[in-house]
Amino acid sequence: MSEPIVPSKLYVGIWITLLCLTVITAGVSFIDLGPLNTVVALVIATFKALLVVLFFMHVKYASEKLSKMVVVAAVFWLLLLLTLSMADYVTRLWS
Amino acid sequence: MATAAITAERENYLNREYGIRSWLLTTDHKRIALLYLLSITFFFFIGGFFALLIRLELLTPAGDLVQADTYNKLFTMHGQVMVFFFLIPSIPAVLGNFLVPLMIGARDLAFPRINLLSWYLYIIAGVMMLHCILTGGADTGWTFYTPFSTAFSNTKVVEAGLAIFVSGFSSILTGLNFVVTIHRMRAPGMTWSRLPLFIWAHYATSIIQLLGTPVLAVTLLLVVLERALHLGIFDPTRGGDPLLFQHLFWFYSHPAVYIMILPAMGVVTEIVPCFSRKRIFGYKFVAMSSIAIAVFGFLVWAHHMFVAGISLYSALIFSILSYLVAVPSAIKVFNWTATMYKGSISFATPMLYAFGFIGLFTMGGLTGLFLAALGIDVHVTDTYFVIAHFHYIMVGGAVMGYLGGMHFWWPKISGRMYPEFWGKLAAMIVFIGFNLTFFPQFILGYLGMPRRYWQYPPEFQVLNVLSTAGSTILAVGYLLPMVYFLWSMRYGKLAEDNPWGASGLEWTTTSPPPTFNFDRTPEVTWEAYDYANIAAPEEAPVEQ
Amino acid sequence: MHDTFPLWPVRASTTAGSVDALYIFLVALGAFVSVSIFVMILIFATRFRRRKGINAEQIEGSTPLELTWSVIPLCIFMVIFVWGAVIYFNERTPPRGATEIYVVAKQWMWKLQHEEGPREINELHVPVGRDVKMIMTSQDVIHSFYVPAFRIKQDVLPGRYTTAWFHATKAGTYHLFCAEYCGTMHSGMIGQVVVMEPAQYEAWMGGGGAMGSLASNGESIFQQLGCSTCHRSDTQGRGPNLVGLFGKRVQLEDGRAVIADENYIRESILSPAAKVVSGFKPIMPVFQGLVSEEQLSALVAYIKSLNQPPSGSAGTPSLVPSTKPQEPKVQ
Amino acid sequence: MSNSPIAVEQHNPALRHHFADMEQQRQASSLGMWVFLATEVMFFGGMFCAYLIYRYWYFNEFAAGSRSLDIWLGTINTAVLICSSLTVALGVRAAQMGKRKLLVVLLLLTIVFGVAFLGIKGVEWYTKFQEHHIPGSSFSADNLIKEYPQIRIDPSHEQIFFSLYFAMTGLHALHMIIGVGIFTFLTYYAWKGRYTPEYHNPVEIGGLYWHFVDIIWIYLFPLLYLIDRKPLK
Repeated sequence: MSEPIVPSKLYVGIWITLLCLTVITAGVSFIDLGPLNTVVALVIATFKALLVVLFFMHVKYASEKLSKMVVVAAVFWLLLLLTLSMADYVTRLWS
Repeated sequence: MATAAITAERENYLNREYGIRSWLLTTDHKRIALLYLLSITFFFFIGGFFALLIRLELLTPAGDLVQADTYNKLFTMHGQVMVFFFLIPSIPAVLGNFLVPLMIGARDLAFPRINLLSWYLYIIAGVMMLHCILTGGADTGWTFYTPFSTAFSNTKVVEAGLAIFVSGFSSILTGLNFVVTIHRMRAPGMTWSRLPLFIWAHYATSIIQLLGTPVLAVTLLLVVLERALHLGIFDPTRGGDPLLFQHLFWFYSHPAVYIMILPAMGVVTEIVPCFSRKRIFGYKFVAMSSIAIAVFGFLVWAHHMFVAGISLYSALIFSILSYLVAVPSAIKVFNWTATMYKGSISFATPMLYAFGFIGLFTMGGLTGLFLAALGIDVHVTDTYFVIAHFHYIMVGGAVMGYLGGMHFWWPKISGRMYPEFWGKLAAMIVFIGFNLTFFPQFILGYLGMPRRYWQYPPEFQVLNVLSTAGSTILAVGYLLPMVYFLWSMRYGKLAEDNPWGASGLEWTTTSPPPTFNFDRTPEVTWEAYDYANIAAPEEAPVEQ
Repeated sequence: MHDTFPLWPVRASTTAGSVDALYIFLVALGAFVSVSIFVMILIFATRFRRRKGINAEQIEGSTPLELTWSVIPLCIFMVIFVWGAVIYFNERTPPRGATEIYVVAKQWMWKLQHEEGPREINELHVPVGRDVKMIMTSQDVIHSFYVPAFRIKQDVLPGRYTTAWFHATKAGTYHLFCAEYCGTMHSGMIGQVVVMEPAQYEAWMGGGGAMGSLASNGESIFQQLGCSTCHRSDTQGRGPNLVGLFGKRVQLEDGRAVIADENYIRESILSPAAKVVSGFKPIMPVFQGLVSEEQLSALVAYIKSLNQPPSGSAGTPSLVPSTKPQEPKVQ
Repeated sequence: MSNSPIAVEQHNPALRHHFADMEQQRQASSLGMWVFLATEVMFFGGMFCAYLIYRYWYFNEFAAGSRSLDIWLGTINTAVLICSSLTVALGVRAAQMGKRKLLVVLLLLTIVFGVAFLGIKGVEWYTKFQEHHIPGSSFSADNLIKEYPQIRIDPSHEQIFFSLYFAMTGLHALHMIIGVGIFTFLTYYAWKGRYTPEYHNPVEIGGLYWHFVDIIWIYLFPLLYLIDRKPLK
């Protein structure tokens, strides 16, 4: 079998990191950082998602690039939907 | 011929088992393709029937054949049935299902049971749609624009929406199966650069099905919820934005046009080299243009909304992006034409359809340039110009491609030849009928006749009469193949394994193929479209 | 009024000419390209038809050729894009000082209101040679204001204003269509635009009997609804002073700044809490559901009339660069 | 890959007829799940798009609505899901190593976490029901208007926030319920000993699905609960 067996210590490490990040993101939201609050929340969420995708979902260990490509494509298409529709909403009031 | 006689006695996917159960519980991609063939043909004729009623109503300027409400339901159901129950599944679910494993040398699709599930979802959706139609139907147009669909229409919007929601999952599962099959199930030696371009086209189509359809599904879900609970998401009186619906809807429904046309392009890309006895001109460019169309197709959706109230700046962005998608389409047309250069061209029915496809698709594509030009679009959008344009793409393009493909692979599917004379005749009738139906609509559109009009000012009548006349010819052209395909199943000449002398693994197995497609997994050592090394059939295989 | 079998629509506005020019160019281009391809296929199909003993010549492809037929079309497309964009830009930029018509669409009727007072249903009278701007909204579903002779079309949305404009060049009677499907009698939602010579137009306008202008109508609604108790023309009011407001940049309480256009005024009446002017409290009652679209039009016209002389228009989709950002003048 | 798959000698009973070998079958099912998850991203994507646009338009109402959600329960639920992801990852590992009992225990734990998540979610929804925050005819934003006088709230815009809140968490919960269903099957077959180091695709792809649902929540949590928690002035 080509799939690697990941040491359980690593899984537990990731798990602890994820829990810590959850507490951090909840805590930071009470501090007034201006518009940065949203940015921080999204950066932490993305970092957490990356940890899950890379380690729990084994994308880091996949022997070929295919699952990486699928992840990238999905994110790319989602951003396409979001940015191109927002392009309309953001510029509607421009004059 | 001796070989033909042997073929007929061999066990194949058709005669291996008999009985209803052997069909309804089959996981054989070829049998599922035939199940799809039957079901989409049924819906094609339902949608066509609505189209004829629409054309008959428009024979006179006054609304005299049917009531206004009935007319509105007719064009709604025509659109919904044709788009979601015929065009989207047509080539992928019938020809794609049948051919993808055969062409790449696999024994089946990667997930045969999911393939069957996909058909059942289609049937469930179809039954829901039929039930919706029989109990009154919806009158929102196939586009479900809010707030009309969510707050004003008092017809069966929820049912129609849910039917399409379910059919979407059928489409997603087909796409999923194709992507995985093409990645994982290729025979040894079948590298990406040796794949038939039909496969590349289906791969691109599947990308759209996978990434576009869920957005439509969730949008329809929101419409249904909004209608039931008055959430306000699309309702301006509650702070919602009806344009958000349009954005989400067209995010799928514009690429959906490429779900319809890309597979047809794939079919034409098989037919043209075969009947020119030549390798396709510019293989890599044709392959990459399919992928480019699938990707760029997602960047252009708001060109349906230039007068809808979107910001001027986003209109500019979507207009310029719309021109990008025209480039790969143009590349394809030029490559097909170039393939014929110095070929050895013969004129069997599939080739006639391919000629028809190239011609009509060229016109459909060029009129797309008109619509992408902002200043022109303002005048012609929501008029018959748009109707003519997309029928040139979807009927002139996708349906021509579908029929061409059906004739080309009919020997492989059924093991019989269709009658060539009738085939040619039908192709001519379809071509003439189509142009007579839809060309006048370009003129009507520029004159300013809006779409979805039950009655219209009298000065538009002459062109409408022409169009209606054409539609009756077109109807004959579509009925003919159904009749002679059925006839040929019993009386047609037995087909050889490779009656056209075509390249492609599907022609190396018997006609019809055995249940597991190949006696032994083929090993591919040659390039695609290896016509230098395949002899043309001695005589035209059907004229005896 | 119409030919029995026209093949080309009447050209009756300044826009029509430029749209037609691009259209003719595209028809010529399209005809040239499709005829070239058809002829090529025809030539290949006859010259290279299958003959005994002659085999096809295998050609792999040609990258230079592929690039040629990608790049040249792309360049042509860019020309079309720019050309179309210029027309569109013009169509969506109403000129300053245009006569304004307030349009309210409903299933299945057009209600049109002139600034001077006259109201019309399914019929719009305008003079030749004047810029006319429509400020449009819908009472129910989406409609679309379409006059083929002018080559203009704009969707009319519930809940906000959209604008369109034209400059008629030729007297006559032209179709006004609803172009966005809007329910049962969508095809019955048609009317006509009557373009008249200026003298006749003045006569028509004068013949309507004594009728208050839209703005004066709006003023009385302004009084009736009690708006004037807070929006006073001095600094003592609990609401902002509206004199000279229209078209100006307004500083909002939350730090944003917006241009006070028709949509801003509309929103501020219907849902005042959405954008509160800096320095004021969100105390204004919500008028959503309390004023009709016609009353709203009148109010908007009235508030705009408080700018003397008119400082030009800055409708939402309009592109007129706002006059340098100015704080609302509070005397 | 074998050239003549009809004559597969060392035939694993779990190998389906149309695959050449177990490796091909495993890779196909795993790719199938990945592709399906890409589809799911776009399925949620439509709602994320609606969310983004209305958050841009009606930030106040979104902020007020977000404040009204229980951040404690939200955080706990996030932690519960992260724990379930750990048990899934360890479960796949147990399957890889052929530890049947461990696998069953971990799958059961996952189900327990999943059900706990749904339970907590249910409590939150019930609170919302009591507060009349369920969109529809009984919707009312009065308590929010009273509670946050500093924030200007338009009730119909507030309803849009809660519509999206329920649509997104509802769709997520539906995925969780499906996930619990899938894991019940997996547990049953794991108990029966069907999964071996050679054949455990179902555990693997079921796990992929579970992790994906977890990731959706990882985004939903800040997007819904943490919009604006800054101290009000």
